[in-house]
Amino acid sequence: MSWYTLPANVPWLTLVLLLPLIGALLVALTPSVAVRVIKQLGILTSVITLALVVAIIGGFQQGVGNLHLQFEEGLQWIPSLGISYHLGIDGLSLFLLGLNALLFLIAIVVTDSLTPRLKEFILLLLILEAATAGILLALDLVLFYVFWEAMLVPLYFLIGVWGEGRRVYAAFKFLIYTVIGSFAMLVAILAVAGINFSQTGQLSFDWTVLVQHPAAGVWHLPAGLGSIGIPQLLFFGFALAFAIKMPIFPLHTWLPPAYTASPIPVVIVFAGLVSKLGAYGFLRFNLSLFPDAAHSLGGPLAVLATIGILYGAFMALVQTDLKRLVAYASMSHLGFIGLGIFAGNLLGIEGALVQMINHGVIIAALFLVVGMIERRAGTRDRGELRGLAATAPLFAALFLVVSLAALGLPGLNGFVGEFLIMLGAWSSFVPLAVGAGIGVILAAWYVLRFYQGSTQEAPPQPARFPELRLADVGVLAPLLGLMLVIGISPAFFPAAVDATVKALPVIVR
Amino acid sequence: MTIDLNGLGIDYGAILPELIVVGTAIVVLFLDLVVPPDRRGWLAAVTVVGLLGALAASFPLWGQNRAAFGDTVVADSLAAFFNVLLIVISIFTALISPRFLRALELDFGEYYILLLGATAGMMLLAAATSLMTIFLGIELLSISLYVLSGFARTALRSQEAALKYLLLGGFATGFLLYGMALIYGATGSTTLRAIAAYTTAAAASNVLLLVGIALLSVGLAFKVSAAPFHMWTPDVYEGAPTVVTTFMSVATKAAAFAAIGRIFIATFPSISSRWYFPLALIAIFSLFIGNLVAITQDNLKRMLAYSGIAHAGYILLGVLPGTTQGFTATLFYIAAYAVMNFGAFAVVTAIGAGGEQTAELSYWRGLFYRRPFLATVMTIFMLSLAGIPPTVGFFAKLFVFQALVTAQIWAPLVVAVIMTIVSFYYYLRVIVVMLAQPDGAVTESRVGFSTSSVLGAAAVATVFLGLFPAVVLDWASHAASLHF
Amino acid sequence: MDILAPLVLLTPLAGFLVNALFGRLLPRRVVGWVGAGSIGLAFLFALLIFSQVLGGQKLDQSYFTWWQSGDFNVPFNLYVDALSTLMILVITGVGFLIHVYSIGYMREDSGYSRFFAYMNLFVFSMLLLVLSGNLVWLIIGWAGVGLCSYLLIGFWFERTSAVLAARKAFVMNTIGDVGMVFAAFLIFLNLRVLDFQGLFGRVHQLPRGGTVITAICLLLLVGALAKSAQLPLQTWLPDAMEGPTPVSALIHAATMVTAGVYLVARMHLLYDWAPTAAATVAVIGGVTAFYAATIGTAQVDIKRILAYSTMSQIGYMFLAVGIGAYTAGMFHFMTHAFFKALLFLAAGNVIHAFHEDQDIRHMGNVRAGLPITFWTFLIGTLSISGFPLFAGFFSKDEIIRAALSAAGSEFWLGLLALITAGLTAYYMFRLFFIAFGWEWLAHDDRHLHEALPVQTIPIVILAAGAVVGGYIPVASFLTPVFGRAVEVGTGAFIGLAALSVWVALVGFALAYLLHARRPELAVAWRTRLGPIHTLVEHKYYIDELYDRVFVRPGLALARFLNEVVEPRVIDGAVNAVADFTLLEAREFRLLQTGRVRSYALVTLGGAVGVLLIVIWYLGYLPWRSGA
Amino acid sequence: MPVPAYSFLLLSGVVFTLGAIGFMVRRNPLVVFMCIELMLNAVNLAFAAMSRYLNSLDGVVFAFLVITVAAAEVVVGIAIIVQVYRAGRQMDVDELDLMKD
Amino acid sequence: MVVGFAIVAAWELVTAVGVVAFRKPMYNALSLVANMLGLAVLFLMLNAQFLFAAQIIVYAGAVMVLFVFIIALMNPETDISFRPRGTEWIYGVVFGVVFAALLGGLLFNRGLTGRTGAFTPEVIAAAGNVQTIGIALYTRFLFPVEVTSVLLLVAAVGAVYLAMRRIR
Repeated sequence: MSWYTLPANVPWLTLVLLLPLIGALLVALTPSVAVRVIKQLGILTSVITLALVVAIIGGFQQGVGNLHLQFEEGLQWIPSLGISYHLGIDGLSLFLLGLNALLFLIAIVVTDSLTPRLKEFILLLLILEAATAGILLALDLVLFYVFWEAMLVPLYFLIGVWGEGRRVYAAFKFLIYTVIGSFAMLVAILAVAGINFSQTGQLSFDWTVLVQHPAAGVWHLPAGLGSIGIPQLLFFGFALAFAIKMPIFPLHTWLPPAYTASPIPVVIVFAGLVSKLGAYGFLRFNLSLFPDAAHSLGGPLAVLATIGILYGAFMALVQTDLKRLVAYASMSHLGFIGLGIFAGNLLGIEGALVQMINHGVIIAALFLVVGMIERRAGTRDRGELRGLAATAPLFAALFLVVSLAALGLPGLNGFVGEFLIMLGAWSSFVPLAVGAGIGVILAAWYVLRFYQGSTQEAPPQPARFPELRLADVGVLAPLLGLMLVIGISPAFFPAAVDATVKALPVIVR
Repeated sequence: MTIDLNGLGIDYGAILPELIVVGTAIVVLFLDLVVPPDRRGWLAAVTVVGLLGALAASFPLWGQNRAAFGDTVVADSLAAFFNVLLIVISIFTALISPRFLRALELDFGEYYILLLGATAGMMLLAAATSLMTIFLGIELLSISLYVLSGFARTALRSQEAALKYLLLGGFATGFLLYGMALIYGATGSTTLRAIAAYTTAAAASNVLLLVGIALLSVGLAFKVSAAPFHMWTPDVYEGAPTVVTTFMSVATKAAAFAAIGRIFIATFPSISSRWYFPLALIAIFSLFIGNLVAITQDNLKRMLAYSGIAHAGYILLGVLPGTTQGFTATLFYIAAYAVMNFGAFAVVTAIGAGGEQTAELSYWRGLFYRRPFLATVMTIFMLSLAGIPPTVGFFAKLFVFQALVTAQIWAPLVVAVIMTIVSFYYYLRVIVVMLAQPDGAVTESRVGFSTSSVLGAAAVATVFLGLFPAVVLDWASHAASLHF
Repeated sequence: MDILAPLVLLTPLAGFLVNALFGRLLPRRVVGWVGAGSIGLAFLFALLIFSQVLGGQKLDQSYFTWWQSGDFNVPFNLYVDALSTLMILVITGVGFLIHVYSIGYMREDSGYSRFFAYMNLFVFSMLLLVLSGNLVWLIIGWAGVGLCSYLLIGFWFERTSAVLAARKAFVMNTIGDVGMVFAAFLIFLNLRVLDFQGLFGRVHQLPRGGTVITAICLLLLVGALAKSAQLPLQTWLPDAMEGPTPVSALIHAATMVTAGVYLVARMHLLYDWAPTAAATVAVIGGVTAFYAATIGTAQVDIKRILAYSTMSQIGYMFLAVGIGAYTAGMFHFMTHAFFKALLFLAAGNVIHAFHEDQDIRHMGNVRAGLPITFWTFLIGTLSISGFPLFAGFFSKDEIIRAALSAAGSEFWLGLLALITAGLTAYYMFRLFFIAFGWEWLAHDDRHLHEALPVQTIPIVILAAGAVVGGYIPVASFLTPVFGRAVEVGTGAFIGLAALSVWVALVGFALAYLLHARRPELAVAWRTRLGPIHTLVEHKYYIDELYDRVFVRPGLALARFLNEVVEPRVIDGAVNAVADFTLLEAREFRLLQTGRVRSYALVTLGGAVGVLLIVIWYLGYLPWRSGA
Repeated sequence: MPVPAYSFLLLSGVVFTLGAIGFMVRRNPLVVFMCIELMLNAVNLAFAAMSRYLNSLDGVVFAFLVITVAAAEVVVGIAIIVQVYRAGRQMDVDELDLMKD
Repeated sequence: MVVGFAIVAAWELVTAVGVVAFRKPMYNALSLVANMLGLAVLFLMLNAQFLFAAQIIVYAGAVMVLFVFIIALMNPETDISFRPRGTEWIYGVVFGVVFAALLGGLLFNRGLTGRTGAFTPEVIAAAGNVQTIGIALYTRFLFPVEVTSVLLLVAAVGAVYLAMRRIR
């Protein structure tokens, strides 16, 4: 935004990492009976973090810095292997970082003080925040991987311990899926560094170094089984991890159980943020390190993404559990993001970037709404919910705005991303854009089934669905505000990310 | 006739640490006679002091290359590395022992003597550069461990463990020795230096040598409990007193791998094409069996035993490339494994101060609420064993994998990766169990100061090395540069 | 003017905000007058703009950037010319009257403030639609009006029928939106512009009648069809009558549904450049006009009849813009706004009087009870039926004349339009005679009351418009936009006028005969053309068709995916892997028998294996030579 | 005519294997232990033969060490067996399967 | 020479089979003794008088006596049936045969490829066998021998611990 310049000698990004950890430490030191203190500590920490991140976003300057990276910090970590502690932020990660801070704040705020073992809960949330922030900030592949894996542990516990229903099953399924992907990525990371070493004689895991020399070459399979391009192979390694995390059809079956099992605060960050990290990984690594492979493999992946859009939409159409419904809706939206990324052109990728933020905001809001419904009505079954608007018009109104944003109504944020994504997709592969368009129509269908089915028609007598309290409105307000701002005047977004995206190798090629 | 003692390389400085350890053993032997039975904790103290002395004596060896006693033993960085590692393990063991032994009414002075004996044998094995000394080192540690496994004289399980270990150990020793004999026959000498000098690429078709190496590796694989020579491991680990299991599960492996490094990487590099394949198979077997069967275990000691088998596979992977880089990864992995696995077993020990069934997973339900400290450190160790950052276990795997990638060894790498994924199941299962709601309060004795400090140290090390692995990695790479 | 245009937009928005945020706290009369007043204010601003436009001014002013990256540069800019001026005048003017009417009509309703909030929001979106200077913001307004239509159709959301109707309307409009978005893509990717100025400047870079321009125009047409309820996206409009009557008057008669016409007129340069697309517009318009008229003849719900007549009249407009008679189309749009709003509002009064009963067969004797309503409705009927000197007469005539005077296929469309005119007269007077009939009907015990003045005054004003609206020189006003309309000889003018008058008279006579004079004949005829009648009565079963072809298969597919594909196929594969792993684990576990001897056995086996490898190396095994 | 070296090796190999087989066939721990001794003897034979044919002393010394170590092992081993016998009155290795999967 | 070897070899094999095959532990022990004596003879043939002595004294003397004592001590005539349960033993035999075949096949007709040393029988004879070994033990092999001593110590401690009845 470059409203001002922050002093250069402060390790801002490290602070972003440390603050939640410090908060976690404080929480750990508080006796677990002091519930209010613990929660307030959590809120305080995340508020400070959010403020810091906002300050950083404000101080970010378009198109400045080596590879448009700013606030860079580099320290030797494992010199003998060329592994370093290298942080930096650019257009790809800037706003996601903000989303990160915001969603964690909301998650901690909506955490019920009566949660059993609140202390551990908040503790893990804060650790998770640090890990996700690290994923966004890391510029060293090994460092990135460390955060990527470190993120799993808190999530695993948050689902497996505080979840509901088949929580252990869900947590474990999620874990195994993710781990499969991330180990593929680990091997790919090592191979990338190795190839770079053989090419340049310099062993380094630094993104800024590797991005200079895209891997090349062909791997001849033994016994004359033909040959595979090495970039394609490595691309696949990374893609597997990120595709599972997003998730891209058909690697999504961990998602419904995981989202359904997670408690609301967890699913807010889980669906709102973590899924985006997969998309971010695609942009940061697949499209940057292997531009050629991105061009040759973008098509198939885009097809999968489109299938995901339609598949998720159809699934959402017939779900009765609201959480599951939103889970599939999220999958469908993520299909859009994937489509924009794999379109591999300026507008598609910028659309994907803005849609990441939008999706985070919208899905978080949707899950908040689901949480409110569940807490008030005591059920998540769409069949048992009717006419909530009769007694809670305010709730219905806010819910309506969220739903409209979710179905991509022009004038709200969802439209901005979907418009650019489909425009980008159209210029790369027309049929997929058309498929996405069908997805939009289906979205209108299932979202209205969701919204109308729960809020409208004659309420059960006696209607006793309490109206929102001020706190609930306060939680939803920032999200709704973002929906409107991004929907009406998103110009600030390209102003910040344009330079970075234009410089992406996949675009430069 | 006259005997000239020159050129025999009689150099007691080179084996000073071993000497100190043995000396301590003898001191303890005599103290045991005078110390009143209820003061046997002192023996532990003496042991620790002696070991600390040995530790101090080990540092000077760093960076040297002193072949001593007619090339039967050497004092070099590798030896120093393992001396430090083994002595530390043994100190920790000595520290956590008294409580456990007292709880099981086993606190006899012999325990410390045998412990020191085993330590001496392991240090010797790590420093040995001749088939004889390797054999003797193995026997020294084995015999001590046979007795230690059966140290609970009235517990049938302990006795059974001892007998199984003894019989199978003897069986394996037979193969080991036969292999040594054949190597001797093929090369005409028993010191590794001479063997290495005599072994050229031409030896790749020397039948005696190959068969010898094959049988030798059988014996060594048995000691590191690599599949399919691992069968003794689960039973012995389960039956032996937990504190003994704690010690041998890490120390034995470490020492044996030192020998493996000296033999395969330093002595037979010229015919690496010959031993690569069998070792790769053994590693793959270990990964498969260890990780898969561990899934099905409900007894923590057995589970850790199988996980130990699996880790033997990982460590072995580092040997496969036959390069310094690979062996560096191996050494780092050994250190990491020592820290985290010792920690894991030490927690079992601390819990097990109660009795036998405590190793059953069901007993660990809700441990987080009964004994938060133990549960927390256990969580750290489990995550580290699973290889999740930021713990040392992650970098251990990372370095090994990196060595394989650099050497372009793909098949074992793929197996390792897949099996690692499998391993997540049983490691994290433990944590979930500990987090589960406790059913019925269980009264617990407090963890002693020494135990808790040892556990804390191990946990801190696990995390610290997970954050800053560079230092240890440099040591390892320095120690790993072997050559004759 | 660059201040006025935003003001026109902002006043309804302000009204919306006030009513939405504080409506529940404010007293009702305040709410009502805020709602109506904001529109009135907007109307005044619109008049000012009108005066400036008469002075020959135009506006294309950019206010802020929406998205700027590469050459994809979309500002928020307003575009004011004669066309948009005419639109905002009608929107705000008619809108104001309808708002005033609503103050009375909705006074009983619990959702009073909500209603006015929605209505203001609608007016805002509609103005945004017509004032926007580029496609993106046009689409935003476009979707906005769709949203408000959805909200207002489902205003009484406790009625299931209303909820379903609203959903139907929204989904169908979404289809249209997607079409327009795609059109925008094609425009941008081929011309690299999205604002009207640039677009009109570069259109001619495309090959005339080429695939691209045709595709663009057809995709735009999809949007127009959805919004204006033309074939084949027409089915939502009749259901939309679930909304309150003022809504039907404002949104589903006067303004929103004519947005499609506006779009085609706004894009006339493109359609001129794509004859095929233009012809498609004309054909769809003509056919829809006839189709809807036929259905209108067989309905008994007063609002539905009016809805079909709206559909039919919009068909006229499409026909007009399709054959290039843009002025005629816009002219008819204006007059139609007057008399259709009039008809709906009057109908609203009647419905109120008959306690929300909308069946015309239950009505009667309106003249005694609601004299003003009666006479104004009659005026509206005459006007729509195209009786001489009424507004509808001029505008409709112009369209028919343009069609007939053109050569080729348009001529046949002209004939169709002529017949439709007859049908129009028939069904409107059928409605009139049955509902407003002279003689008492079944239940004579009802005491009908005329509506409040706040309701009747707007109707009277509209009635005036429906009479004199035909004399407004729209054509000359719009000349700067569309250029001169084709002049026709006076002879042809008179002849065609007479012809259409005769047609209208025939329709009137038929209605009089069947429904006023000798109702039994109507029964006889109905039985005679039984199947046709049922077909028409059921709107040609198009709803059922769509249900069978799109809705049910879609849901079936979804269920199939949810119950078979996801659990069995995709997740099944995953679980199979896991199960296999566990199976293997158990099998390996069996090795651990606990017996020393078996352990030794395994160890020995391992040794044997190692020796085998050695032998393999030495090449003693056949399948590998020693290396 | 001297006896070729490999004949000694073959003999030792066969004896070694016999010991191994015995290990897997017998159930009396003492006998099993004897079988181990048999294997060690075979190894000694090999060492001795080699040192003879290679004219080097290492083999002999090694064999000597093996004998010593074996003796030590026997002492410990027998102690353990006795202990097992005391603890469980068990003279059958097949009965020792408290611990298994 | 060859003949002698053949005889002793046969003796070795027979006694080895005896160790494995006799039903009564006592017989097994005795045949092991016999086997060891035969081995001692082989040592003599191999010109290793020192080993001969060690073998007789340590093994046949001490170790086996220990065995016999123990057997006598705690194993009355109640003998465990020779044939083990289950089928492992069959596989055991099979594997053993295969192993022997492999080993034999590999070792058959192979000369020792090792570098030959200086200690030809003549040299040894000149210095006297036992002296030569003794000197070697305390010069070149000093360290292993010392380690052996430690090993014996530890073994003794362990054995004593296990064997003696002691309650704390």
